[in-house]
Amino acid sequence: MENMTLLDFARGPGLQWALWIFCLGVVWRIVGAMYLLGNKDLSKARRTNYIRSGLRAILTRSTPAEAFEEKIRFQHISGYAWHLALFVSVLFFAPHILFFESILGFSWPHLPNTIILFSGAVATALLIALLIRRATHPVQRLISTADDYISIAVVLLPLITGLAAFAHIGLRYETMLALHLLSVELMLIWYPFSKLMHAFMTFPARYQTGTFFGHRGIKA
Amino acid sequence: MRKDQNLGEYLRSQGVSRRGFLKFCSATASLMALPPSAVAQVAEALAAARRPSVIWLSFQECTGCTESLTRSHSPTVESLIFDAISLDYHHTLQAAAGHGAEAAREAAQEENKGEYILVVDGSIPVDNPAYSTIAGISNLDMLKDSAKDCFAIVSVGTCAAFGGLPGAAPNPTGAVAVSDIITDKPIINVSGCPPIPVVITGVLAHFLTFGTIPELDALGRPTAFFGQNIHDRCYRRPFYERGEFAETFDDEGARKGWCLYKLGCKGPITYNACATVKWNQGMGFPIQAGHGCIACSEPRFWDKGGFYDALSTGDWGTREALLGAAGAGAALGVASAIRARSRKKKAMAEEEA
Amino acid sequence: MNSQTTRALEMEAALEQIEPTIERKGLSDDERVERAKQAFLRKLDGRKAVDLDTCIHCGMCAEACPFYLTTQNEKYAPVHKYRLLRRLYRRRLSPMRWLYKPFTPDITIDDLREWRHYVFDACTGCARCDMICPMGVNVSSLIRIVREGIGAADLMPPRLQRLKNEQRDKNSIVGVDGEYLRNVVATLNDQGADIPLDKDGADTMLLTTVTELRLFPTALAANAKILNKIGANWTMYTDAFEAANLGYVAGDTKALRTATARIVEKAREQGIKTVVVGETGHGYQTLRWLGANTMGERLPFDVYSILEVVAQAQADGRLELKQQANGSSVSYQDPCRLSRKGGILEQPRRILESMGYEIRETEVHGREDYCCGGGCGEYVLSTGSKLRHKVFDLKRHQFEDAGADEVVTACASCRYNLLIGAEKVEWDTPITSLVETVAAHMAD
Amino acid sequence: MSSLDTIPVTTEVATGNVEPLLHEIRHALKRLAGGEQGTTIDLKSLPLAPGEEERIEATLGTGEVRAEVDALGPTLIRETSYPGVWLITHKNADNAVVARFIEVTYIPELLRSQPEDIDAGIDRLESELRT
Repeated sequence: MENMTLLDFARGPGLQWALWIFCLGVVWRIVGAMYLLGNKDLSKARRTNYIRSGLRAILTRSTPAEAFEEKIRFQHISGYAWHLALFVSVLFFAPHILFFESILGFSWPHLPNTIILFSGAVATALLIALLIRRATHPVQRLISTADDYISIAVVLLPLITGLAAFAHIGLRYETMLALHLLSVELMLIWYPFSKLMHAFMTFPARYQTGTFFGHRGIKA
Repeated sequence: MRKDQNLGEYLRSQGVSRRGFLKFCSATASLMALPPSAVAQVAEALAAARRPSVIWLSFQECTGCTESLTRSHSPTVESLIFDAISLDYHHTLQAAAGHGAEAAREAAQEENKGEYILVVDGSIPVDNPAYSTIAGISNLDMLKDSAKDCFAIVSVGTCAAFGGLPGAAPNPTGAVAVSDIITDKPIINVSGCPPIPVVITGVLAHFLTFGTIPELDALGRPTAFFGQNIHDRCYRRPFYERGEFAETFDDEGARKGWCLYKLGCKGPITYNACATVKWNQGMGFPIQAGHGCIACSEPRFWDKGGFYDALSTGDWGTREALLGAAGAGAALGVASAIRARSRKKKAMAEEEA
Repeated sequence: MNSQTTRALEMEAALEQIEPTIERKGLSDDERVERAKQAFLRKLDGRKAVDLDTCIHCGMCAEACPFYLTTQNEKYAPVHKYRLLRRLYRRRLSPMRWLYKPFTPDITIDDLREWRHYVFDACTGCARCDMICPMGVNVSSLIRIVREGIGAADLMPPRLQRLKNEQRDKNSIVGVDGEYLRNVVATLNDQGADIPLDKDGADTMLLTTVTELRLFPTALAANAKILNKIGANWTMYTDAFEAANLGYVAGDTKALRTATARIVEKAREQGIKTVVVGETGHGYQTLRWLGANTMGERLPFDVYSILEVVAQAQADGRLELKQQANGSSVSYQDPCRLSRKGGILEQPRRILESMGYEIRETEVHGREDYCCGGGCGEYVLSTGSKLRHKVFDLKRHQFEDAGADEVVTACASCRYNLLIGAEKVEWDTPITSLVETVAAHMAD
Repeated sequence: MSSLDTIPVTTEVATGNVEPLLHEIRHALKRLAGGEQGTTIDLKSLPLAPGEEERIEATLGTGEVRAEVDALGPTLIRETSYPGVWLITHKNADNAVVARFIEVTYIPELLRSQPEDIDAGIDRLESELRT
């Protein structure tokens, strides 16, 4: 289309392509990994209530066992705070809800913008703190890959452009809005190929670990 | 007003006192969104101003722009602006008709060569110029002819400025904006559907006062009026900040005058002066009346999704397309896994061997 | 110094005698790398794929690993230990391999040699990392595959290589063979034990370990006493008595299979219905949990640890224990492959309580217990000895804080490792065996 | 307006512009008192919510001087309860407001007789006397 502005692109073709790639990639990755199928465990089970064991692990891994709590307190709390702040900003900002509603067909109540602004700022600060930790903590520095850093950057961008658009900092509003949308689209495209997939993989991983140990009679 | 008179002399001859002139200057400065400190400057310039010739061409338009202007404020200070210009051709307003009218236009063009201001409302069909003609002259030809010797062009309304409704998809007439045809003259876009009348007169007042082109934004609009977006100057902005939104047009929020973002208000991306200059003699503007802004002063606003779709929504395509993508993903996943498993089986076989 | 410690030091000396051979010649570097990759491919499945795709590199697993905790060496982080496997997955199996491959370095022979240190010297497969992972990744199973890959490349530590070859080829470990068993049993029977050897018509067979036979024959006698007391129709076979599986330890899946097959075939041939495994962690694991998978079919018998046998007999009323302990206190050392990876957590504690002991749990215990530091072959590796002693120190502090009169365990490897560790720092809290304690408390 | 009043739309909104405006007036008064020039504020240039202009007026109150200039329609000039602060409302011949200003000054310029008008007045008076 002629005369298409950045915002038009971000709201139209950009969004569509990003969503297509996102859907395609996420399903591809999940199916491609799971369809490798498991080597069946032939040993005699001590406990056969697999579903219970699996669901249990999904729940219990949400908090560390007491024995570990002290050693990983910072990551535990900051990890929770980061995700919570992120979800509050993403899921309870009125314009975002309208966006989701246009796709999902239903909506939910929103929170006042001051809370959104606060949580957005907190999320940004925490992610930067976690980035610093990743770059400086010996273990995390060693095990980090380009994926880890790029993923942080790709998630930081929507946060920063979103906050800037909200606070009317930087470029004109429609440009910031376009950049915000484009950064979200970048994240959607990056998503299936990166560690961001953990959002889809965590519960299955916990579940299978729960069943693995449940088979042996251990509550994992 | 005689052609050899300047405006100061003309007003005095009409019995307007210096007080009245100063009042006129204050109102004109306010009209042009100039700071009150500029009144003295305006007064000096206006007193010496010469009466410019204005030729007004109407192409593919609905006459809404002219209506906006003429119905706005019955005799007001702005009307003086019109008294102060020589509107030599305006086929809706002029008394002359037929050949006489066209002759008047040609005469004015000849007489004021290089000095007259060309005002255009409406878009120009280029697919087939015969879609819109005046006196047998196609809009395209008339525009080219009249633009040739003008000082500057004022594109009044979104049609003339950006193509507007005739240019909306699927654009059956191939309508284009003035700026798509004329590229060698200064063009001032006074967009809006219709534009705020005061903004039209404000731009003319600027010519009258300073004889220059006002400062323009990237879309050719005077920054004095189009410099800030509706959202930033909207009196309902505090509701937005607090996250208080009307959900429907008749709910409690709507009654309390809450923000109309959720009802599709395009204020945040719309640059115009409605929120401050307002309409109907300052009585209000659409948002004040309870309806969201539809971005009528922005290019292609007709084609940017529904007026009632919130700004944050996008055109995400169809459910089928997304399901299709997911299906393709599943197929790729299965194919990928089958290939991977054959590698694994090969490794297994090698161990046995 | 008591006789057990003396014998433990002798065994340590005997292990030191094993020629620290250099890597076996014959395989080219490329062949080794290819073999390792093939081994990785064989073990990677959907579960492992989900695990590898889920890991977010948070590094929390390091905080569970006794080797990292005692050294603060970031290279001992469990997530780092399976890095080679991740690389192979991303290059060869991942659904996104077409994208990852150009950005993922291939595995080299130097990598395999470097990772050998991480997965053999600095990992006992204790699976503590499995318990901390917030994403639910089964970390230890991934590290295990790296060990098998290095094993397949024949790059395991030379001493383990020799030992597993000895077991595979000669059915003996450090010279402990059927003949050795016969001699030990003869001595024990002379002392009043009643251990039937190669008896026909038994339905239960008992497995012991090289460690038990060389260091703790009293534990074997205790096993016999328990089985006789509950009236089991049992025996031991001189050609299939070894529960230890050096193929498992060395990461050689073929040797693992050979050793497992010996037991399975013998049991099938003799019509055995129940296999009882004495005090050993990895011996129990290789048969109970890995046995069927190694053989590719369900086992024709049930596998129990002697702890399960005792607990079950107590519950059935076939075995009564005297409450003689009079409130003296013990700390129980959870062998990782019995407790965390074996599911035997409550039984030992119930048994100890039934004898009147006061259990003083260490700060972390049960499912989260620290490894003794010597599991999975660690204790035979001189290359890992420094690390092993550091981990022992961690354990010792745990025991000291708990302040019990003695430490009880149910794995000969734990026991050996704790004894050696205690000797080096002259720590004098008694380290005893659970079955021996049970035997001592049996009503006549 | 009775029919319009029945439409149940109310806004309890404040743009937050009233307070700063009053501060601006205060600063302008101080400058004036300190010997500096006067200040004029165009009320149209501020986004104000319905009712806010009235609130500003009410806050400023009514002072001692009221004047009406009849030139191109009426112009109402009123000193507020704060001396030196003037409210000027320009209307056109139809009585519609065309501009509103707050002027901080000793006396609004529009109230002074203008030299040009005085000249014209002299001319007129002289021609009157001549006849």
